[in-house]
Amino acid sequence: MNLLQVEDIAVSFGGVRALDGVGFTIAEGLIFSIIGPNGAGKTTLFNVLTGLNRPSHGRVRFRGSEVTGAPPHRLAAIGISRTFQNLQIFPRMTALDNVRVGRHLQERTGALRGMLRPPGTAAAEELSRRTALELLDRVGLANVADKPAGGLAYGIMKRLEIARALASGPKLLLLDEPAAGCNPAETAEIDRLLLALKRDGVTLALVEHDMKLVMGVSDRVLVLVEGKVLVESEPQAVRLDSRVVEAYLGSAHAGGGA
Amino acid sequence: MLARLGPPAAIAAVILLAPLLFQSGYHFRIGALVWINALAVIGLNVLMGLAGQVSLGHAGFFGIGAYAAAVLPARYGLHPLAATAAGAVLCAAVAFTVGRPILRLKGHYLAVATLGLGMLVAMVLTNEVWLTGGPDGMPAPRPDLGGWRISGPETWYWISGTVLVLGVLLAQNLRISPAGLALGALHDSEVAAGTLGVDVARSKLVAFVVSAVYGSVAGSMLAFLNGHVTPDRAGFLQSIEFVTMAVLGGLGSMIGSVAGAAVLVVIPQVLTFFHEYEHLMLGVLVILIMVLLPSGVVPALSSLLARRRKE
Amino acid sequence: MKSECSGSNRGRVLAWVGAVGAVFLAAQPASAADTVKIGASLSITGPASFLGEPEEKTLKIYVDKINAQGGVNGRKLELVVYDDAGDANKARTFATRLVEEDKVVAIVGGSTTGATMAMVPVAEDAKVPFISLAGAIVIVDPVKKFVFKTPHTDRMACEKIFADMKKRGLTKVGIISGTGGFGKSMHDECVKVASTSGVEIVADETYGPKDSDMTPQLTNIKNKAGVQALLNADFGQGPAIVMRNIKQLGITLPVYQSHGVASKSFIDLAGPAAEGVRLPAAALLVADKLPANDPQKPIAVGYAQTYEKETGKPVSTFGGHAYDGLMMLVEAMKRAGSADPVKIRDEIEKTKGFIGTAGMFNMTSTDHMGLDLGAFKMLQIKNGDWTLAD
Amino acid sequence: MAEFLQFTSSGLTVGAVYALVALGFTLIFNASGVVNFAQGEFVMLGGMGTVFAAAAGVPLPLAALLAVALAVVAGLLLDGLAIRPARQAGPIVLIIITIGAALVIRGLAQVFFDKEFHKLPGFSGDASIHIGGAAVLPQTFWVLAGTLAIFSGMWWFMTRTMTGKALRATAANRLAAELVGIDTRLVTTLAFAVSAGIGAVAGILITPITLTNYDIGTMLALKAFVASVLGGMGNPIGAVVGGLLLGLLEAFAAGYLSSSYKDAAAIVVLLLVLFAMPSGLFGSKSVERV
Repeated sequence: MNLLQVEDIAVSFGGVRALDGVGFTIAEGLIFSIIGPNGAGKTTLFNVLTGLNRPSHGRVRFRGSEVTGAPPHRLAAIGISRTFQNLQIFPRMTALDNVRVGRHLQERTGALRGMLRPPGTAAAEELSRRTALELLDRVGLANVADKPAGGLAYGIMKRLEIARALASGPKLLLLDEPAAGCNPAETAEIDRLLLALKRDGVTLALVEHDMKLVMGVSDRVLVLVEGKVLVESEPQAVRLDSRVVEAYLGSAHAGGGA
Repeated sequence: MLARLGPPAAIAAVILLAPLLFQSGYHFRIGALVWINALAVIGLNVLMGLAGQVSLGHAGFFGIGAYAAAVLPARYGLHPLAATAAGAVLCAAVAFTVGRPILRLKGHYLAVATLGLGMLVAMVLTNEVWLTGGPDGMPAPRPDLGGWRISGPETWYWISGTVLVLGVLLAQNLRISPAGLALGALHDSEVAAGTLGVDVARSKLVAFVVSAVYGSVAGSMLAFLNGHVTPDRAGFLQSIEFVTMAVLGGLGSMIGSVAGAAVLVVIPQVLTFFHEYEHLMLGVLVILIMVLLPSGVVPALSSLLARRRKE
Repeated sequence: MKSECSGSNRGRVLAWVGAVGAVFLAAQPASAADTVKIGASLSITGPASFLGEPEEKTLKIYVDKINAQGGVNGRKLELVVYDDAGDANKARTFATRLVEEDKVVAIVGGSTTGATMAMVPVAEDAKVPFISLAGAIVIVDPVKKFVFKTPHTDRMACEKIFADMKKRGLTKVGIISGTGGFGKSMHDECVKVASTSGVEIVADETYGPKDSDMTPQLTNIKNKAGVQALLNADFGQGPAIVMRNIKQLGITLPVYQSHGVASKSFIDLAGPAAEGVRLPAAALLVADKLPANDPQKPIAVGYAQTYEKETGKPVSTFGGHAYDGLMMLVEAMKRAGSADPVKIRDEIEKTKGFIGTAGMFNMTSTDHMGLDLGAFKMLQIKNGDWTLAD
Repeated sequence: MAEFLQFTSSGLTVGAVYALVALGFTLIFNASGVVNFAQGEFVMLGGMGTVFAAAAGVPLPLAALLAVALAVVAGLLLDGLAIRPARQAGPIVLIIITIGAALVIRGLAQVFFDKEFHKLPGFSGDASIHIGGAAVLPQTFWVLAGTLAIFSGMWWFMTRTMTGKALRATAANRLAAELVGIDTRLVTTLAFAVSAGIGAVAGILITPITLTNYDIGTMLALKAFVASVLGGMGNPIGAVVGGLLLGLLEAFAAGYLSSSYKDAAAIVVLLLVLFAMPSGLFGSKSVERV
């Protein structure tokens, strides 16, 4: 079943066409990667899918229902969550609390209820803490649970953001350059994590520059150049496609083939 | 558990112990003024410290609360305590309706919008003489509870102290609740909070309404303590004093709000020894505290003590 | 038990902050043993500072003078003064401090009506006589047992102004008033008094206390058909700017001001624009021009000379109110022969024929001001100085 | 018609006062991100300093220079003693520091000057000029000319001189500016000094209209802050347009609506503008990079 249908999406910032006629579908349970040179519009596309940018044209359908232009929190409620290219963790909170915010949709978040703490509040809190700790453990960060997130190492913050996004129980998780700035060991760790998530039935969409990672885990790859879809197919086919090499490395190398 | 109940317990302890040092009704009045200001500042702290939304119009709600406590009993025969509740409901309604458009603004623009809101309230209280008695203010009733006439600084010291401890407890509960976590999240990154399912606009509005109710109840108590209300309690100088108290004490720290209120209520009483140099000394003190303890009196001292204990 | 949680940390911090508070409580005002304390909460700074400052200077000068002559009933007076900056809440706190902490036997003076009304409950509860230096009639109407006032009420000023206008055939008046306490109260009283004294208010404009240009409002009044005279009810820098705007707009209507500007600094500020302005005020400002047989002359001249010698600043009626309040209090204390506040209050209420800078005071149990309309003189500004209007 | 012209002239007079003070805000905000609530005190120092120097027998032009120098010294002290030591503090803490500084300057002024109101003679007399039925004080033109001169001077300084560009670079990104060798501390100090000077000049120009007293700074700083936010924080054009607009709003509200709610009308319009344009009329729309 197609989890996400994107039809003819266009976004322009003051005359500049960031995205133009972008269309594709993401099937449930697969890892869908989006690659392309810098400035191709990858992050803008993620912003459209998560409600941060309103498309000037086109439609987005998620599990069959129309969601174009819906605000981020409503998209999160129906199961779309993401991480960010430049980290957006909550630095003043502990790692555990960061993940607990991820559970916002599963918890009773009335302010009055929070202030009056009716019976059962402590139990709910304990459940929330335990679940969050499990998620931290899943990304190997149980040991930093009580440390302020702002003080953690960059690689650890990256994984914390993934754990936090997972906490909202997404059906589709959009990861914006999860391996950026990571050393090979950390990238391998993320590689294992992505495959584990896939096994758990979470559909993933990836924006990534690390070709080794992309070709390794992806079921489908879409190449975005200057806001337009160049090609979308199996990883192997994309790798051999001359247009892709040309787009990345310039025409001089295209003739020689990979 | 202790992190949640620590502040209310600590403040309750000070409220109980301080009177041992008091020698006259004047000291009780100063104590009551500190607790009343602290309650308003705790509300502002929920909005500024927790949710990160600046407000230079907090005294507007303080003024509405004070005048509700004075006008409703006088004109409509409402019991003073019912008038206090009505004032809080009125402030919540005003905050709810005005909050939605205002809270779309950020930083200095939000500051000026809230400043304007506070000044509008002060203007209405000054000009609607038929209702509020005009710039010279009007008397406020002395509430009675089943025959017991509540008046006198000592009585109001204990009442305002009790309400403050309750206010701190509720604020602490909010802070560690899912709703409080959501507020802390949107303070750090509205974008990220949104993608995790937090309705950012609604959460900010909730924080604004909560801060308005705290301001209103504090205003009503001041009206009963003084027996008289004047429009300058809603003016921008009072708003700026609340913000100064919140920042001096330490944004985000409940005990900080109480400490900030204590500094700006007690110190000027001490500075009267300097007569005409009074304002100069207060200004120097504000600068010194902010330069030496930029995170605020309480957070800075806490980390200082914590660091010394580690060595 | 070494606990990492921040709870006990905060407890220790609270104790530290509490200690600072304790230092404040311990530092009591040092005072000589056998002096009689008189308290004052005045607006020495803030928007009403030109009221509070001359009041404070007058009280200090004359308390020292009285002590130099042996004090009252053989005991020296001690003056305890606080600056409430015109803030009603601060005035209320200082009133409580004067009564409960400094244990004063009497209080002289809230400078503004707002501050005074906030102090009234304290004086009434503590049964300490309180002589206010503010203008509004609400201070003594309804009469409060322990509360008196020395300045003329704004109602009397309106009556005096409208009487003078009627005499000159000016019956259609445009009023422009400040939205501060004094301006609004005087405006309301004048509207009430106008209906009974045959004068019609044809225009009613207001401006903010700190505004710097009132030409729009004055233009509206100028264009009002049939307006014959202009009344400006306010104190502070507002009236000076109104006068300059009137000259700027070339308005030639006769202008009346309130007793709120009865000081030389108004003439200096308004400059040539003030020429010909009339306003009701105490005879103090024309002390030297009073006829020799006027009983008020020696008092007014005496105070004017002392004040100007000691401060180097021109005399104002605001300082005069403080002089009247202090002297009436001292006379009452002498008559009471004791420092008991209630006895002093009774004597103040019995004040008869007391000559002050504002006129002759005759207090009664129903009139806690004791001035009649005669105490007001109608003054006119001629070439930069006060003169008695004909 | 004469009425309209009179209201417009009153609006422009008051508006020019707000614009002139708002320009002072803009410079410090641009260089250090600090909203300087002591800006009104620099204006006060300009007016009161000139009055007291003149009273001591110094000829008026020299008295004005002394007053400007006094304000510049105050600006340098504010930067050196308060803003620089609290360098790493957040913007809200810096605002509180400027509020403390305003208290200090006012506290000193009330002791070393006095608490009376004072005036300065109009630079070209106080006789009003009649234009199409509206009577205008000559001083208004001095204030408008002053605003124009300072605005163009600031615009030239910010766009045509290296120091000006260094100032804008410091405002945009302090770290990056330091990396390219800009002495950001010097730039900030310069901004405080120049801003204080502008404030003093404003004080001297407006005193013949608004009179002056030790306490006049507070309300002026407030109205100028509203004006500069209305026009778009940190933008000199915004400060001038915002100031003039606020002045005109107040004058027309006083003239045509009810004068007791003239300030309320100005605030309602301010709120409407901000709701429609969340970063002011000319404010830079900041797009959040995610």
